[in-house]
Amino acid sequence: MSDFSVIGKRVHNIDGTEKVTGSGKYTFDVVLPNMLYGKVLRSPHPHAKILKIDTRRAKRLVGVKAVVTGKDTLGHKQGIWRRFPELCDEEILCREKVRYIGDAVAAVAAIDEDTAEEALDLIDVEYEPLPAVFDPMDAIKEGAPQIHEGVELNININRHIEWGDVDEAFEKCDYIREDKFKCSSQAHVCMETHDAVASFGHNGKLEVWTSSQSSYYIQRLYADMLDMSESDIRVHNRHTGGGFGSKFELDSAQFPAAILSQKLCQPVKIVLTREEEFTATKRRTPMYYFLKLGGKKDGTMLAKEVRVITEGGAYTAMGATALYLTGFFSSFPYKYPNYRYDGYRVYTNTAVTSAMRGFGAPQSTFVGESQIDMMADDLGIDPVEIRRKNGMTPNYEVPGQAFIQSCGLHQCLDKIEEHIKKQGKLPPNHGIGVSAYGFMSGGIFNWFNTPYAFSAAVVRINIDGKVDVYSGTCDMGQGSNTTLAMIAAEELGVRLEDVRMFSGDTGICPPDLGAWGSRQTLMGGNAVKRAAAECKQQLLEFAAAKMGANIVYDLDIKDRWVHLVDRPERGVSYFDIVKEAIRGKDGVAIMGRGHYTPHRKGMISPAYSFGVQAAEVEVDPETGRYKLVNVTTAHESGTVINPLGIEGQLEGAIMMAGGYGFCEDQPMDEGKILNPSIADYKLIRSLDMPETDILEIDTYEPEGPFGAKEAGEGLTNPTAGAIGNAVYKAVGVRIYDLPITPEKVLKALKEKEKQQKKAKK
Amino acid sequence: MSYHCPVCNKVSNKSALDLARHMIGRGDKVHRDWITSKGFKYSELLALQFSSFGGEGFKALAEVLEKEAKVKD
Amino acid sequence: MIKDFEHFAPATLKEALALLAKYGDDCKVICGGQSLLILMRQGLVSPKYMVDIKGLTELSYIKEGKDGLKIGATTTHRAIEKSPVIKKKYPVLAEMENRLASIQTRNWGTIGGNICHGDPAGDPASVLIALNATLTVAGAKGTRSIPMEKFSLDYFEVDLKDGELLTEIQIPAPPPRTGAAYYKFNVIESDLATTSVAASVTLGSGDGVCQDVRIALGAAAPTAIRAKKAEKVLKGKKITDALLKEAGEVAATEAEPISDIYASEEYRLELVRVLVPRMTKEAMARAKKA
Amino acid sequence: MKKQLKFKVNGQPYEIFVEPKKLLVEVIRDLIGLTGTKRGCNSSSCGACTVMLNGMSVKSCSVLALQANGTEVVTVEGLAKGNELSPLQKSFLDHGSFQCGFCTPGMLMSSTALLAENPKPTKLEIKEGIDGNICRCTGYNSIIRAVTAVVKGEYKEAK
Repeated sequence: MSDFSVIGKRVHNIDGTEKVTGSGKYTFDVVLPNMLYGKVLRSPHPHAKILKIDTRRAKRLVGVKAVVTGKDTLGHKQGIWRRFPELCDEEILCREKVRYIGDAVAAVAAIDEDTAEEALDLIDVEYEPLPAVFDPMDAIKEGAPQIHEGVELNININRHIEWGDVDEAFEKCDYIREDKFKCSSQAHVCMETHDAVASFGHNGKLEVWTSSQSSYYIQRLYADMLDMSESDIRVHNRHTGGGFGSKFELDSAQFPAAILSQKLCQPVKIVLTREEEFTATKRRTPMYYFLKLGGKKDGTMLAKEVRVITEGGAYTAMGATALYLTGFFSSFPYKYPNYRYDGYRVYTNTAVTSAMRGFGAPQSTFVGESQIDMMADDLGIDPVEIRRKNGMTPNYEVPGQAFIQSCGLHQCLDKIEEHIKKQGKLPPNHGIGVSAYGFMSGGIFNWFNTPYAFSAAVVRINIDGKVDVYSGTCDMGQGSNTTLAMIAAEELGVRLEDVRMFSGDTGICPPDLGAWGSRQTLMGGNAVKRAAAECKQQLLEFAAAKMGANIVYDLDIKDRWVHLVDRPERGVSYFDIVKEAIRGKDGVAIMGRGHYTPHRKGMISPAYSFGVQAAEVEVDPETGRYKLVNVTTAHESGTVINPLGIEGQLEGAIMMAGGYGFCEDQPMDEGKILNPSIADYKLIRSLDMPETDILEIDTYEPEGPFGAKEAGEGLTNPTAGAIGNAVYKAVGVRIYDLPITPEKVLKALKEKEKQQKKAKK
Repeated sequence: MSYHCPVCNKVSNKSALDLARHMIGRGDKVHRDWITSKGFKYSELLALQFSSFGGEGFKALAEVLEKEAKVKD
Repeated sequence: MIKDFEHFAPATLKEALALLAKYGDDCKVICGGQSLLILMRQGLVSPKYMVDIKGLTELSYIKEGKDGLKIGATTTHRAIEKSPVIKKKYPVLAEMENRLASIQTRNWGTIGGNICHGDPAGDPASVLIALNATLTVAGAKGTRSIPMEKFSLDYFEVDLKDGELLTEIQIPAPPPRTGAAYYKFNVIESDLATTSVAASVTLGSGDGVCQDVRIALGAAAPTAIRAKKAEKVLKGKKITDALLKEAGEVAATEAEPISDIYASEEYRLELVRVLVPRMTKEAMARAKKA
Repeated sequence: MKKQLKFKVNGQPYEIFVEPKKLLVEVIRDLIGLTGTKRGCNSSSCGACTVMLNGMSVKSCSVLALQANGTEVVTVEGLAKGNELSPLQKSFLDHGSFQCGFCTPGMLMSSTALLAENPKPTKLEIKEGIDGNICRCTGYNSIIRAVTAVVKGEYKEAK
């Protein structure tokens, strides 16, 4: 499969010119006639009863058009896990009770933002503060404050995964170690904050422009919350200023905007401030991790037991999925014959934790890869070697869970080994840490309970041969529009500039679950490919008839040339065929439909990508301060459709995952996030960014379009672990809780000194 | 030999320990009540899961189930 | 949300002072506004009147003479960073500015504004203390001058009375064989200091004895402070590593840092212990070359 | 009470009356209608609102609109000459130096200001040049490559 004419080429992002000229419109830029501006009033209490909300003073303020509270809603609760009503627990506009600092209680629509904000101060809310609990370990104690009615011990959901006989296996191990880790939270920090323009017409239909990763989810969740028919709601998604997992649940910009607009039949725009973005949107799930790992002297791993308790925050959100995936990916990317996972997600009175790029796997990879290095160190085995010994291979079945077809883990290990050897002897206080990872290409689970195919697309060929692709996918910056357009062009044998993408608009695009779980290339791509193939088939039927070619020849289209495969010189112009075919079809444009839903592919995902990362750090042993010198990643994601896109995903993931290991954190006091601004929330900037090298490994995934698979999230998994391992290699101290700050490193170094002094005595 | 959950009748062909894991894992009111009725504190059994490995907490419950939930077939 | 205010853009210092005298504590001075506007947006400051001195070109200058360096208060950080004469004769100032926030902030923000903001983590204060700088403050009743080390009073509080305006910063010409160095410790390169140390050392001719030394600590107390006791440890002595280590220990006893989300008190003290010797050593090395 | 603001944006003179509290970014976006300039944090931390003011980069969320009186402002809309993209814009396209694109206008303005001041920056100087701009998508290195390519003269300025 090397003779691609579009796939694998370094093409421009098809939305690129709009983005470099500033002409691309984001929800943030949408202005409609007669539009009002909304602001949201939020709870200052981590846990409190709402006794009374008096909005009269606010309503009297000149310029205020409407003030709404929970009483103006139907009181329905939203949740992504729609199959389980008890897990749909978020009112968004609270009626009786607030459960975290930032929970929404009222919203205002006014002629401008300043007036709306002024009005917030005029809303009088009477709270009865309730005892609150912030740490999951405390929340499961008898007599802890109950955050949701009927959920005793605040256990939101639990997960159990098991295969083999773990207890028996541990008996057989020469080597067993137990470790405890703590994984911190992380904010998505999308550059475009959550925002929405909601517009109810007098016809009772709702039209919404919003920054989102899944227009279909938003449409469906609106329908649930407003008791509306799905098709009366149209969700637009043109450009989205980043998502990273934070933008596929109905949020406190989208819902209040709709409620306000419903009252006024005027468009209402709500843009969350950066502070709201930090305090009142979802975040990465903090986890307490308990690991037991056992193996033979030679490093063969026999059994792993994992216990996780996660800080759920106030609501379920997508956190239930994170709990599931962290449990599954704790076994990655190794062949554990015996494995047991018990995970519990616990409600706390803190900001809701949910999906974030990597979706539970960055946590499991940090702890797992740290522990494997400790085992290797104890047994005197090289880190790469121990991973090679246990690493997954093609066509491996994770017992009862998943079937892995393509897998390039071992090639990645070889490449990284070469890379490390090439570095030779490192200067003092330098260290290189290794971390291996894998990730899924879209989830198989349907907790959302969609009746539709997971992905669907419609392709239309117009009289001029130009191709329109309609896909429910969302391009939040990851470049799915470009990737899908390339797939369509390749399949149809036209050029990329012949294809125009229409995505993320529920009014014209078939439903697609959206951009999460790294599903767009494989699932969205398969749907687009099949739709394009259907169009191609129609063209070829016509061409075959027209060309009267011998039945033994079959036809193909490449670079706008319809020809006999074995005699490429014999052919006709694609454009001519299209013109005539449409005329021949009584003027009906060529249309193709395609869809994809994984079947018989296990419980997790139809395909998995793998990689190995090596991070080099330089530590200042006197201060504990360390620099990220270089991060090199050997990565395989099947056929590379859009090379420029994959480079971007890789390097970008390192900025985000490196931050998770290096500096990003959300310290809290009594449920209050203490650094809700970009000035206080530390992010890797250009001067802090390490050199990044990419070693692309070639694999082919039978399940993916043209052999492609995931390349978006998996890359977020290894870096924190690689940094931790590198710090250990450099100065011999192990940090068990993220982020790995200079202060923690220095503290560990002093502790080590003490121990050594003791040992001497 | 199989074990039936005394509450929801989930069948485990493996062991009483496995069934204990199911009951604690399920953790809803009915299961909790049954566990409490046997003189355990559910939250303590649970807390134990996060402080120790090898199924402590499960084990005690398993012993009870060994008697009460075993079914010959 | 920024509250409404009345805006004045005086063309001269005289006008500015008249406005300040007229509106007293109802008004606030804005120059680059890189810190002030954030406070106003958070509603922490909401003045009725704003005297905007960004346009006071008469206060935007860098003058160098044999008695030393004079910097006008509305001079931007970027101008100082880029000034050839400063790069040549007061390199530590340019280096400090180069690591202050971002280029955009340095382009618009001014040194006067930074000092008057009184942030203990601000970069210029500790360096100016080490360089023994003096400030000139103008008021309705004329001008007064005050050493930098006395200017900061407490967290975000400086020695400016109503109607007063910082107009100039003077830095005495360094005696021969003098070198200065500054280091800001932080996790993100362009971030505010977790803790910073500035040191200036003057060596005796030939003998390498430390004739004079000034050590200043940033983000290690409610204000940038001078570590006088640590200086005593070194002054008049031939500096050894042991002596430097002692100076670090002593400096730590002079610091009174806080614990916050970026670092604990203990860690900041440890940083002082490590950075004071480092920077003094660096300053010495430069003094030798000077 | 509103005051008059006279300045040029992308060469076009404007005379408008604004409330003193209005920030430059608000005037550019809401009054003049140039929405290419973004606003990511409103606390001069993220750089998405970077514009050029008299040739130097500033964060327009931290400049009072009235302080721009009598100045010349250039926004991302002012970079292309007619239908011809600027060298940096072309290079950003070729190097995939953006993903969601929300930080891109600010990144382009910082890079443009950098090259205007220093046509031959070192890699470190390029990193410094964009350090005031946060990009959550790309990890910066592709942006650094794009600027480097322009520095090497791989892209010609439009006539």
